[in-house]
Amino acid sequence: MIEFEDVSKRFDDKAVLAGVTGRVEQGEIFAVIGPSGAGKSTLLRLVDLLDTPTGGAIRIDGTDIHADKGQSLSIRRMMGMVFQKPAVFNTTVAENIAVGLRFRAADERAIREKVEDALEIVGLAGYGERRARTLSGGEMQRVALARAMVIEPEVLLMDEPTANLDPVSVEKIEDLVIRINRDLGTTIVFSTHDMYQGQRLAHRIGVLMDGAFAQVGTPREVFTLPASRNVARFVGIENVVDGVVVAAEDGMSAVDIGSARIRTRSPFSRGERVSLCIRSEDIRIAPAIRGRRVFDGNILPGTVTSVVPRGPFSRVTVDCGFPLSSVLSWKAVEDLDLREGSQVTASFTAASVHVVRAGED
Amino acid sequence: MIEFEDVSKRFDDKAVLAGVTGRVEQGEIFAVIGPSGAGKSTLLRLVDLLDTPTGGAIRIDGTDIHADKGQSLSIRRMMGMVFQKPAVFNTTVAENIAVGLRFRAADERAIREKVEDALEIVGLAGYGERRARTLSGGEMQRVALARAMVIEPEVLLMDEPTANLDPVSVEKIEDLVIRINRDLGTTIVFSTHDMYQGQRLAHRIGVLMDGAFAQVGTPREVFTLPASRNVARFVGIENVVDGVVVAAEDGMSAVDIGSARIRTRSPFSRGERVSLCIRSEDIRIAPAIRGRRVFDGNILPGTVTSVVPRGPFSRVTVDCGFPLSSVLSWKAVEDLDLREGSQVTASFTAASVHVVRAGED
Amino acid sequence: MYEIIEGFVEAIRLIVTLDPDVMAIAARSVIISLTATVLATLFAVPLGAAIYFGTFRGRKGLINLIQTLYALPTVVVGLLIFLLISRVGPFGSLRLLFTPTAMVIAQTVLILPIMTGLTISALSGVDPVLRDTLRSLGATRLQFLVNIMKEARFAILAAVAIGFGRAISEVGAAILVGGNIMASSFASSTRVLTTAISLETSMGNISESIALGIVLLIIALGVNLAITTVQHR
Amino acid sequence: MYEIIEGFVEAIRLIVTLDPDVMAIAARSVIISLTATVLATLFAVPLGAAIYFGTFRGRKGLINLIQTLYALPTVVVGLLIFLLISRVGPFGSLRLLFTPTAMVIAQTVLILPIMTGLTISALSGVDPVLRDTLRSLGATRLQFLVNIMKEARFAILAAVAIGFGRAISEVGAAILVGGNIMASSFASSTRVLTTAISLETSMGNISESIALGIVLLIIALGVNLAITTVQHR
Amino acid sequence: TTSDPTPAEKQQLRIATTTSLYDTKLLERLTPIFEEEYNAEVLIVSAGTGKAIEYGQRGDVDVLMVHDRVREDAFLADGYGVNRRVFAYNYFVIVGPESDPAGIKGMQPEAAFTAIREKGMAGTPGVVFVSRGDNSGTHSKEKAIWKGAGFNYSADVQGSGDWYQEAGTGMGATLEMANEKQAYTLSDIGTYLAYKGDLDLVTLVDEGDILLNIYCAMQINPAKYPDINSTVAKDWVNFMISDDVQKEIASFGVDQYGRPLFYAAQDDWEKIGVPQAEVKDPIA
Ligand SMILES: Nc1ncnc2c1ncn2[C@@H]1O[C@H](COP(=O)(O)OP(=O)(O)OP(=O)(O)O)[C@@H](O)[C@H]1O
Ligand SMILES: Nc1ncnc2c1ncn2[C@@H]1O[C@H](COP(=O)(O)OP(=O)(O)OP(=O)(O)O)[C@@H](O)[C@H]1O
Ligand SMILES: [Mg+2]
Ligand SMILES: [Mg+2]
Repeated sequence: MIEFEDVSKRFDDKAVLAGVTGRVEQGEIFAVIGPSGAGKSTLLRLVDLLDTPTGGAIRIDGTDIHADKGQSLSIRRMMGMVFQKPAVFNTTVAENIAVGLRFRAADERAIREKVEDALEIVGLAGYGERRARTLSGGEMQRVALARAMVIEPEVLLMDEPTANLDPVSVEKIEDLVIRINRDLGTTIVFSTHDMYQGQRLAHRIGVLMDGAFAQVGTPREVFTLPASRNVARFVGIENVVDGVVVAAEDGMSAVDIGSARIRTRSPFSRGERVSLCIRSEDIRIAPAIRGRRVFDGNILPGTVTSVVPRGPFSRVTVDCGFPLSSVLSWKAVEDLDLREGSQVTASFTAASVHVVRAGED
Repeated sequence: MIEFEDVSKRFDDKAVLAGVTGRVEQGEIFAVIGPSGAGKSTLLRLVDLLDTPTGGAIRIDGTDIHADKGQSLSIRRMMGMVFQKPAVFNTTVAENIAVGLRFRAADERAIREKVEDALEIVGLAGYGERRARTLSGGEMQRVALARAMVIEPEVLLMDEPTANLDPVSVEKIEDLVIRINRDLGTTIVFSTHDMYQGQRLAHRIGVLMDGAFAQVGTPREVFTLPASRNVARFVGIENVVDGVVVAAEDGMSAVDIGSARIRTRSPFSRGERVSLCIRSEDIRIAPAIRGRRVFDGNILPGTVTSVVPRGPFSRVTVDCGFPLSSVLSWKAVEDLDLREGSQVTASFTAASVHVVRAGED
Repeated sequence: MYEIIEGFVEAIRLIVTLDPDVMAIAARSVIISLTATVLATLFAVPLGAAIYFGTFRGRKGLINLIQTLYALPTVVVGLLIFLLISRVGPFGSLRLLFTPTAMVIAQTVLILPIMTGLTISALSGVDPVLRDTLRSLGATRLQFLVNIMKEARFAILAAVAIGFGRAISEVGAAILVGGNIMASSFASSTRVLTTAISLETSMGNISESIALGIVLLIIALGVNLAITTVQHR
Repeated sequence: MYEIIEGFVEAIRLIVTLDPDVMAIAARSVIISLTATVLATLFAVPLGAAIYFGTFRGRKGLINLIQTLYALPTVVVGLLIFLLISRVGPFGSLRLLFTPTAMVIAQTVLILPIMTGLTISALSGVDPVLRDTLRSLGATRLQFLVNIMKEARFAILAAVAIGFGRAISEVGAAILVGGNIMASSFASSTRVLTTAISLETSMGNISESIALGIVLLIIALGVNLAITTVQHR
Repeated sequence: TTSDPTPAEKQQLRIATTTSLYDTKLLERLTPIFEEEYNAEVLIVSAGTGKAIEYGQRGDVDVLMVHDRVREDAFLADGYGVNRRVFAYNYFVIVGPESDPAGIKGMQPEAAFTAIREKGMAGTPGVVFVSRGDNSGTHSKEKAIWKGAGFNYSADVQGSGDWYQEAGTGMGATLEMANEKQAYTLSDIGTYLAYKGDLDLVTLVDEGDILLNIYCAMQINPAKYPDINSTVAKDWVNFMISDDVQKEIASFGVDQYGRPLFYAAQDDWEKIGVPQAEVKDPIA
């Protein structure tokens, strides 16, 4: 449906996008994630015809949307957009939401009904007559959302739509997005800095880095099989270690990381420089054992250097010659009596190590 | 250090704050969490003297800060604030950050150095000469942060300081906040809708709901022992079930929730109406067993109704007469071969049920 | 100094007695200046929008030109219009000279630059995100403009107030193309408050001048209150 | 119509030959109007800020009054100043009447309302978050104002441009308190471009009037280019 | 010889007049009478002599009323005007401070001017002459007096020192200025009388042929502008020299100033040196 072909965008002499290529399918929810300043907003603005690419083309159903200015309006009317820093018109909340419907000459009664529904849905029932300018940050964002949704666009673009919302509101909005996509078949492209939101909502995720998609794939692919060291870091894989393949056979290889040798599954051959990505939840922590045990994987002795609460879990960092982070429930931390200085072993299977070529990015 | 005494604030005829009472200690990091529109921004603005309370008093080191207009400047100069929707002056990034220092007549050289350092710290090294107006959402937020930090205030107020940032930047900023608090002894009050951020950073958390603090406590207290049903919901306890105490003895009680009886530890006596809060990570899921087993806790048969990925985990919802959510690693979900319709048992200990009086809020 | 007090007294007298001459002159002032303001608004607002949102070559130069025309002396405007509509001028056959219509034209031309310039300022005061929001909601060009105007209504109405103030207070053009005629019929007369003030002044009737000035300001106050009411809606 | 062309030719002639009379008159225009504009700015900007940020009773009424004074006819301003400084007026002993100083005073008074009003508009265009940011950064009242002004500089300089335009183009007050005197010494003369234009017009010298009008606009263009340059810094 | 007595539509008559005549309000007295009698509407535009003549030259008015014989002659000679009729006259006056630092009281105008210039050039304190400096009829008269006194105006008078200042404004403003500076000036009698109450200036010279001020009305040439309103224009000019109006003129201003502002021209054609036809003969 939406095709990016080598899209680039420069501001003055700063290249923000440089060769974005990818495709969003009809009816898909597509998340654009990437570090602050990566160009997520810029990309969405290009799709919404609010800016013109410096190079390349964006096609919707085959038409280059920037080619024919005469078509801009009809293309734009297919789309709705929620801006990152939403602004409201200096009128009532209801009037704000009605704007797009008025542009489409909807009748007064339909407008009133749709606006009421939308207010209800975004959790602002009864706010209709409030002056929009006095809303709180989160309330404004919800108004912006309602405003874009009531026009029932074919493509909904959302630039960090829940950045100012609390988890309860976020959940409501996410449910709504899923419902819109499912019930109306709306194609949804949104940017987020909340990777888990990307994962919760998106059918596919594009990781925007250094001006291009570093990886496009299903949430599972992106989160478990990041395409590069940077993507791995960005999607929250806390343990990324560089090393050299010293032995490779039957898809199994040993990687020398300096302080240890790690067994992995990887297609790389001897001598190649690689990065190992190990999710912290794949690392098991056990009390230090005397002697060695046979184990089909990696088992490394070390000292706990920190125990930090993280939501319902704790993050335990172990120094095994290199730092290794693991996530444990609070209960496990208590049971194992883990604290700074505890002697432990950290273990993980060869299969849980994802290997990427080093310096790919 | 900062004392809130029955602070209230009305806008026109809308009461936003109504009786906020609490205390932030010197050198403390205090998080204000609460739903969108709860009044977090309003509270911070009152502390920064940007608005006047309708009732009550805010005291810093014993002085009512709103009492003497003549003191406003010196009180304000103790504080720095980062706004929720930060705005930048129409000049360079460096000049934006320097503003507060210029107000304090710092010398040109010191300004240059501090600004350079601050840019480095917030990850915008080299952005000094950029026009601030063209920054991305996250970049602007970091500039606002740097601007408030360079003046090294005694109290740093931050209104959702990382709402527009990606996790990598968030982590950097959080580290920075912790460092400022530790190294300079700065008292920090921030609002956030990211409860985990509250937990990661704050020594204590105040949960703002319905115009007042519904609970103030350490992150652990707030997350494991929420004071009310609403707080429980808000801090992400997914399972909150209402019932009536039908038996109570030795601190143990049985609660009838309609479809089942739940064994809990609680101080409530027979006949009292209570809400049970059970964290989803405390719920274990096992294959359905035939017959019954003795178990010091609760064991409920049920049917899986959904399996939804959530970050590195999956959320499994089981219908046991009432819906019960549990969090499992992807691996566990695969091992147990969980899918919609699977017959399972859900179990949790009596100790993992936190009981609050129903309808307290 | 006593002339000022006398002027006040006289102004009150003129108003409470509804002095028919003064009423006619005041009415003419209001009609002519309001018409000119409305006309100028109808030209200036779209023109300002076209310039503000336009991307043509020479845009900056045009804005500078408009700013420069703020300094257009009323006499020069009067002269130019005079040359165009005097009997030997290109529009002489319309016989517009010394008519209220000519005054409306001259005042419209006079306030056009300032109203266009202020429209441009008003538009640039609108949050760019709102502009993008309108576009993204699929506004046609007209809908876009109407909504931006609504958003900028405060500043645009301020521009209208300034335009009206300039129109009703100017005298150079009014006297040149109107001629300050006091005829026996209302429609043929071209005496307005400012030209009457000039005349009284030239005859040394200072208190009468001040009285008329006060009448003028009272009218302006009324118009401004009306504008403020719309502004705050 | 040929007078317009003739006017252009004459304007060019006056400029290239540096006609000493015209140069003196033009210089006087610039000096008087610029001085008035600077003075008015010095009053209007703090006044506008005080009104905008003030919370006193009658604030709304005051703003309405200021808007009303946009319509203050130049002749009335001239008369009021005239009454104050004429020999029998309260400031008569200063012997200011028919001096360039008197013209500066009159023009300052004339453009004060519009510049104050536009300052208020300019300030209300500044993002409220920036105002809060300045306060929260511990700005003193002065630092606050200076920085808000800096932020509103575009609109404030636009107000300056409008004020200057109005000052240099007005004639009613200039002629009443200045007297359009052409004396042999530069300092005792009070003839400026607009009064000269009036004079030429009253003598029926239309092309000369237009030529002087063009000279005036060229000066205004220069001043505006200077203002634009500052605006975009 | 008059217009149709029952016209369906009122005719409009446009008159350009000099300010000094208009400001006396003489025309205000006369127009209602004319309008009544001729079923016409009179539109009067008052302007400086130069501008009034310009209006005439362009055919923007039907009748011109001025007081500058030299320029009138040129105007007629160029074919813009026809049928000039003189309807009133009075005298210019030289006014100045009571102290009369140049000592001109009672002198002939030419001698008075010579004295003012001499004292002024010599820098005698308080000797200043304010000129209209606007090419008006009054200014023309002033120049004529300078010429009569033997001076070359542009070389010997204009810009010759701070004693001679050009006001470049109307008569009223010039009087105000002269009053402010306690200076001498030349004024028409009407404006001077109108302003007298506000002024400290006194009449110092009011006799001398050269001070004669003659007001005329003339028709704009219909041959130049065929669609001009020549019938009513004719009526107006004839009206001005009619007996009734002449009487009216001779008494105008007596009630207000205790003396008339004008003398009727009807019988004084010899005294003021104009052809009899110009005061007596109605236009055919
Ligand atoms: N008009 C502009 N002129 C110059 N640079 C710009 C302009 N707009 C954006 N940029 C720059 O382009 C880069 C990408 O901006 P963009 O807003 O697309 O980032 P983003 O990925 O949305 O970031 P964030 O997560 O912080 O919102 C930023 O470095 C920004 O400073
Ligand atoms: N000036 C005002 N006039 C009227 N209502 C206001 C004003 N400012 C805030 N409010 C209302 O007060 C409530 C609290 O606003 P506030 O901005 O403090 O909320 P918040 O907790 O910061 O919310 P969020 O998380 O969405 O930023 C909101 O419902 C808001 O609409
Ligand atoms: Mg962005
Ligand atoms: Mg907020």
